Amino acid sequence: MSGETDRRLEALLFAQTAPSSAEQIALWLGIEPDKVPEAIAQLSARLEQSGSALAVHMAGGGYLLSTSPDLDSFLAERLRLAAPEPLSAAAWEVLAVVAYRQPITRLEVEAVRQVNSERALDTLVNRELIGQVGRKEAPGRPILYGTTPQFLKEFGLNAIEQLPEVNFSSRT
Amino acid sequence: MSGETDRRLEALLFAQTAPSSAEQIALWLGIEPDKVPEAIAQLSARLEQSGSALAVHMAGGGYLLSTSPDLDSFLAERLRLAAPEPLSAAAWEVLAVVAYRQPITRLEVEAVRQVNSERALDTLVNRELIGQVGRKEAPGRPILYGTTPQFLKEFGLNAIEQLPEVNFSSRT
Amino acid sequence: MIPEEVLPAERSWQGDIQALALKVRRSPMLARELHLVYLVQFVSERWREAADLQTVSDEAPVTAWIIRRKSDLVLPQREVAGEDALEESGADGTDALWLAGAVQGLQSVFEAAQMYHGHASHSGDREVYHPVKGADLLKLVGSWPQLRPPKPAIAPQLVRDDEYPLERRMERLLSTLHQRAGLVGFTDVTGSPQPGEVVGAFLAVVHLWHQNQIAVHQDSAYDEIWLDAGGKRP
Repeated sequence: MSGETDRRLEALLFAQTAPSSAEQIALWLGIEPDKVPEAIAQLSARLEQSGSALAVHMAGGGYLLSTSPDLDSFLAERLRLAAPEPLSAAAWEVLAVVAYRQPITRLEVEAVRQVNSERALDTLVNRELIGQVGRKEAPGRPILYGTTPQFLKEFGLNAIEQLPEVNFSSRT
Repeated sequence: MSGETDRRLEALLFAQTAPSSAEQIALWLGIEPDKVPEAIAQLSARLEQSGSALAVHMAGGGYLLSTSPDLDSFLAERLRLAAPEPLSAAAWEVLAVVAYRQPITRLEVEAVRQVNSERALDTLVNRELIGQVGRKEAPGRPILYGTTPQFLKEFGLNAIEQLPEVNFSSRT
Repeated sequence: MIPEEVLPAERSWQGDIQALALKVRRSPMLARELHLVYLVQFVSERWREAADLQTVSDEAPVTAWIIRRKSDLVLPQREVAGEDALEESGADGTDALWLAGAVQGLQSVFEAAQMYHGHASHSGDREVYHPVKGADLLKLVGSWPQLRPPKPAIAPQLVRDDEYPLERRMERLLSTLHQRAGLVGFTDVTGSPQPGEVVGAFLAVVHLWHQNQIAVHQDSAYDEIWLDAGGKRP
């Protein structure tokens, strides 16, 4: 990989505010999509070696140029970066159930939580973290919920399979 | 000037949308304003030495991190290339309904799909595949959706009449 | 017209609620910046001034939707009221344990993701058209919703013409108000307490108010509505 490709990749990513897919990067650089991870690795290495404040971050199935995580607290303090509004404990619970058990109906969510979860589901749909993904073939054809691409982006995941495995015993 | 100040300066400039004044930068970094040019020079030197695609520019009486001028023509040409993006299953369904039943309102789409279709319609409007073609003379004057010229181009059609004939009522 | 500060970042809105809603849909964070007071004022004025109420009839619900979006973004997400416990259904402690672990896992992922700060665009993203991946006619045809359960048929109902149309209600109401000087209570002019009559009278009041023929006062919610045709007498 030439140094020029490397610079071009950095410039292209710099010009974006949302993650770019491997296909998109391949098209921009005129290379095969399967060469993209290599190009990304090379850029990441150069950034790290040169002591850059920037790093390539994978999120929502794409690549994003962002600041290094170690600068987070400094930036948050100096720039007074507005953190997203925190979710309520109820919304966190519902989100966890939907994320790990999707696709899932409201009744199934409630069976896990043992409390009425309609409002929390509503909030999460409005925050675009979950959405309707279909209807269950059951009486009344209840709505099935699942996570959205926005969820992957906000949680820095490429695929839902990257969620950490749930460890039952750690909290007992 | 420590390497840490240098990294912090880079991260701060990266996070800005407009040029930052020397006073502002001094305040962020906790240094004297007259030390700012020195910090900028050090960052610029590091960027250049490491073969970065980025450089610090003076603009509007402030400092701005942006791509090197030598990459301008490359970026202008390449950023216009857009990779194909997939549609969700829901969006495909809604597109089929709109294509065959246009002009059609959201409620009519939902009557066919039996599921809320607001977001899928929005996606298709944003992707320029469907658009508002009018208002229905009914209570609330709901929006009527239809396919766009872009839709025809995308599916290789000259006119909407060229859609393959399908008898949907027999498919239930 | 709306003061400019309503949309510091979005000057191109120009008083079109539907266009604003579309923008909020595209970038939900925009809702954070909206000044709701002006938005509500704007919609009320539109409703008051529009010649044809139908043209503005969907602006109020759309505005309500925008307000909901903003409140979801800016109000702290407190514990949801009305999360009633469901009746005992024999769940053991496993679910609660699993749930705690799942929430913890999700929160750790979220915290890690929030440590990255992306680049704010200098020039504003130019909209680039992205072609559809796998655009194909067969795929389109095959996407027709397969599952169409029979809809419960709505029994046909006989609807009769209103024997007492709105125009006549308005005339009658106006002449009643002109006969009686000063304020007249709404309940005095409704006639029969039948719901249809009350609704009809209320619609007549709304239209007369809309046409600036009468003034309407109400001290607080659910209080008597006072009607006044003073100063407008022929």
